Amino acid sequence: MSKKFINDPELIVEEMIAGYVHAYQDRLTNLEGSHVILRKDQKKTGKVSVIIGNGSGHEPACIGFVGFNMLDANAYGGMFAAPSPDTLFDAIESTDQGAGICVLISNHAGDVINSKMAIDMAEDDDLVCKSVILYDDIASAPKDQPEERRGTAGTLFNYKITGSFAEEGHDLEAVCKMAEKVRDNTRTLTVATLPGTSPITGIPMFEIADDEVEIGMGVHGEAAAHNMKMDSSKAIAKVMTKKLLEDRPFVAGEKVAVLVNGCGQTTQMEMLIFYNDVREILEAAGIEVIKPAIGNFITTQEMGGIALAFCAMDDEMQKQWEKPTNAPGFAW
Amino acid sequence: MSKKFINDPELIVEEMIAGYVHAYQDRLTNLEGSHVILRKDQKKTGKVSVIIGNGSGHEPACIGFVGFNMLDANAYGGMFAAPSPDTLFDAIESTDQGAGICVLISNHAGDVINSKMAIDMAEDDDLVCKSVILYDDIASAPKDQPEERRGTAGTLFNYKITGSFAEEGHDLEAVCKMAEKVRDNTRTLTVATLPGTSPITGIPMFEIADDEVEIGMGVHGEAAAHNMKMDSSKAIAKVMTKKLLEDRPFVAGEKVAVLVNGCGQTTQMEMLIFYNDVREILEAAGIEVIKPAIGNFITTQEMGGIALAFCAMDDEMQKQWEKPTNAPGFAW
Amino acid sequence: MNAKMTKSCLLAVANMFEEKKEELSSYDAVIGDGDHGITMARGAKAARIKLVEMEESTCRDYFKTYGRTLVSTLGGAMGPLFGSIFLELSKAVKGKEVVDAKSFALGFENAMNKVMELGGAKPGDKTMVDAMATAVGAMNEAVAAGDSFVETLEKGAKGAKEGMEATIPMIASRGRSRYAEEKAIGHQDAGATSIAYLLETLTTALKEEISHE
Amino acid sequence: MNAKMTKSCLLAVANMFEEKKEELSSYDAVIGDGDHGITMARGAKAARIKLVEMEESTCRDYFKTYGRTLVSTLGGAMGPLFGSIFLELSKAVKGKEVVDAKSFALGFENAMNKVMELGGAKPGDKTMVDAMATAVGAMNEAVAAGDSFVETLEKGAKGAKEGMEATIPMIASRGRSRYAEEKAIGHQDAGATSIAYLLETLTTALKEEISHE
Ligand SMILES: Nc1ncnc2c1ncn2[C@@H]1O[C@H](COP(=O)(O)OP(=O)(O)O)[C@@H](O)[C@H]1O
Ligand SMILES: Nc1ncnc2c1ncn2[C@@H]1O[C@H](COP(=O)(O)OP(=O)(O)O)[C@@H](O)[C@H]1O
Ligand SMILES: [Mg+2]
Ligand SMILES: [Mg+2]
Ligand SMILES: [Mg+2]
Ligand SMILES: [Mg+2]
Repeated sequence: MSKKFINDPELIVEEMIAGYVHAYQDRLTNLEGSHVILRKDQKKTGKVSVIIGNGSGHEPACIGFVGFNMLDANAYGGMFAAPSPDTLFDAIESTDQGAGICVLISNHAGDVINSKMAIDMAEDDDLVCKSVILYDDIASAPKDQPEERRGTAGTLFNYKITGSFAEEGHDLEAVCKMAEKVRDNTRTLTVATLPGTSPITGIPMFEIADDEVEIGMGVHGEAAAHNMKMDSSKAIAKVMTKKLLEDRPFVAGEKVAVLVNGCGQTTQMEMLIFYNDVREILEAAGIEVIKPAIGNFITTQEMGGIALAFCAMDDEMQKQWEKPTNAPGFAW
Repeated sequence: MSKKFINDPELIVEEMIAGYVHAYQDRLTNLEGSHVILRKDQKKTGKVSVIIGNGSGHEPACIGFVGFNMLDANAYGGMFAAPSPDTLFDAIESTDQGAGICVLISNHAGDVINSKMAIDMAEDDDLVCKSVILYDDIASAPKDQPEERRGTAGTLFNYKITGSFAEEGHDLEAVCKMAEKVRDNTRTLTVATLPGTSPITGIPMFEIADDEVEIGMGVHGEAAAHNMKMDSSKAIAKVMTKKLLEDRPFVAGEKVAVLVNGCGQTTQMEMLIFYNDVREILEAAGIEVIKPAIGNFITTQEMGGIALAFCAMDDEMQKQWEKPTNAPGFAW
Repeated sequence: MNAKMTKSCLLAVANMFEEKKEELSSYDAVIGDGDHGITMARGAKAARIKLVEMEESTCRDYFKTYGRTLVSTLGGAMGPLFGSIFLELSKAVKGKEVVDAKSFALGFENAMNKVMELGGAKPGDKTMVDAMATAVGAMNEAVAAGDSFVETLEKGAKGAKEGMEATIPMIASRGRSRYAEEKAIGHQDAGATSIAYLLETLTTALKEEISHE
Repeated sequence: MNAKMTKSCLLAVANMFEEKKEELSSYDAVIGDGDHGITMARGAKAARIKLVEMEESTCRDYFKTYGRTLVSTLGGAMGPLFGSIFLELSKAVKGKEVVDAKSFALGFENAMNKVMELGGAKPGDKTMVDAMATAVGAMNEAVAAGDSFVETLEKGAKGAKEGMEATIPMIASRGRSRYAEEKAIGHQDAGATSIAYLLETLTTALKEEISHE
């Protein structure tokens, strides 16, 4: 028996959203009759809106990233399932402020397919949309096939930076260019120690030996191709950092923001120790380590593990990254 | 083998703090040579400072609650062990801004004893200190012995409200009165589903049957006196809410803020569903449900469970509660 | 297969997916995220309710309803991919009173192309496309040989089963299981299994319908 | 017990607590948070290092160093509570060349009172106070009967052990185990066990020292 605080598995998303919208009613609302979280402070004054759709079960992502200086809307789907084209269309239509809509798509088959269909529908209704497909996970394809890589925790950099940038009033083309720039400078790798439990089936989402960790785990508990023996934080930080640095590559003299994203049950204590190990390695490599994000942002239920992401930034990106936001899942 | 991201168990706190202070160097620092997290924006202009000491292992609590409109300092101890009198004395001395120091003490033997000794030392040095012992956990003693109750997650209301209130420049007596008022209007009850693992011993901190939950669990995994069968979120919300409402009691017409505090591995998804169930019960009881706090704030490593706390507020308390803060563990 | 029979056969498909919930999930569990059966059952339930509510209608509309319902209620990859099968079948029987071997085989081939276009998978990638491709091959042969609709469906089901079995030794290149790399070898693909069950169920349901005539 | 012997005996105590780390934690695990042995070992290690570093000194200073180190490095409840035992013993032997039965018994009684004052526990609350109380009773009787220091310590150790065993059937009213309510019945209190081991170790270490004289 799974010990989750839920009622009917079929009502998980509905009840979660009811709680969420009540809790943040000062700033957010749910679009009547659809599955879209919206900001209450939308200006309707020619601002490009930045939206994303995603499956539920990763909370606070992505309902938690809607807010000032972040996303304009999140179209949420069922548990781990991308929202349908209709839902995404609703998000596009309802956030249209006359300056076009930048649709960020985290690269997973469901997200890509449904978004494509939604954008077709929107264009048919004369809405001006552009989509940017986000990929950051170096475990899912070789570096010469970036579009085959999936979107994982590093997409957070995009939600924040592109969202803050759009808030300044840039046009659609500039906003999409920023999203591409952030994507191209971001790399992520995830290590899992313990499976999360599916709230629908009540069973663990994968199996893993008692003394092993999986390197390259996906955000839905997709099996990773490689295991390593559990080791110290420092040792794991070393393996992961090396792979990430080599991939882009990130080099001495660059400014890099680190994301230490807990997958669900990994403690803040561990994330801080791990962050400390990572930033020592980066500093030793001559990299300037700027303001990091450390916490459970994009989770896979109560999975144990850490997604480590780096984003190399120029001054403009850093400015947007560091701006405050009132998005409930990322307020800082 | 415990699968925590740590290095040497003896260096957990030190390395965690190194990571923390690096991550939030824009606003926080560690007092040289001691175990105290301090704000960088301290004004030294006659503001009463509000501080607390606590054992480590509950992150983001309480290092995460130091910031503008919240605490002035946190004296941190070893894993689940209150800081020594010397450490608390350092926190008192270093935050003295000439208007006195309000020392909040979460009611646990270690915290109380060490704080008492520290305050003796401080008074000996002509520092003006007042302590307020915080208790909120209704499971730990009957309601006619409130001082026998321990301090648990509901103390968060105090850190925020008393912290914001002090920021306005009130004198020591007024600040301590506010802390007592918040305490007297707060009640908490914790339900645990799964044990956390001690990062020191590597073993689970308690045992619990596969189909049971413990009602009344402490923040260090202290065994609870009562079990019940695992049930739906609604059913557990009903049991807990009833006990909390009756204890103070909270009655129709009052304004109440709800805290749904995850103990470590409980997902945001579950917390939001549980919050939705609780607020429905409160609303049905004629209570006005104001801005809640929902998240992993005061954890017991990766323990599964929820601490549910209510705080009845007047307009002044609500104003302070809702003010923004930049404390990394509670930014909103 | 007239309109009434189409409705009955689609209801049989919906019932089958609701029944196979656990089994289909188990194939997805090893190398995917373990929810395939749940997804298919959820879609089937929604489609069943819609079908039952419908006034007497055409073959085209029954297929279309099943497909649209999958697209709008399922989301994920399965919503559009599996939904497309029914939408393409619907297009292929536009203006027809009955579904025959030729229109069904053509619709199913179009569906396979649509799935490949939307999802980017080709045969050999260890997805539902593998079962679709062998089914399409078998049905086209049957149509060319002038087989009846039941015979064509039966051969399509057999072909799908072969395609499904052929996924066992494959490494996946599409879908979540591709991240498992070598670990995927030895496991049958969940989506391909659903295709095989879909055609098998249509065959038996149609035989049943015919025997009741 | 002269200064040199005091230092040796305290080092024996530190070694014992480092060795009993797991055992003492296990008593705390069932009804507390399972760290008592770790805490005592950590304090013992810090105290041992301090003691070893010390120049030749007085009985009072050796006790004081052990006590101060516990207070400042342990924190928690044990820092001040266990630390107070050594600090009170230190006060009781102020200005004395050797520790005798009377000063030790008095210091230990003062320590018990200090622990009760700081922690709010009384005998019967299932804490270290239970073992201290029976030890104090036994030592005071021994002093009244004119027993030697070794005999007094021995009786104290025996008394402590009885007090420790008496905690088994108790419900706790202080310390973390009190929240376990009825569940605490049947388990021996960890802190009381530490008191028993403390006095037992002092006894054997002192006998050893005397035999070497
Ligand atoms: N891009 C794709 N193209 C074709 N089929 C796919 C693709 N991605 C996944 N599939 C099929 O979907 C099946 C998994 O379906 P399901 O578990 O319901 O969806 P999800 O992978 O979103 O959890 C796989 O077994 C595979 O046959
Ligand atoms: N208030 C108190 N007064 C006296 N002894 C106490 C008190 N609280 C705890 N103890 C003793 O401390 C022991 C537990 O010590 P330890 O596990 O090291 O500390 P903690 O409870 O902080 O984890 C208990 O077994 C009990 O004997
Ligand atoms: Mg899925
Ligand atoms: Mg402890
Ligand atoms: Mg799946
Ligand atoms: Mg303990």
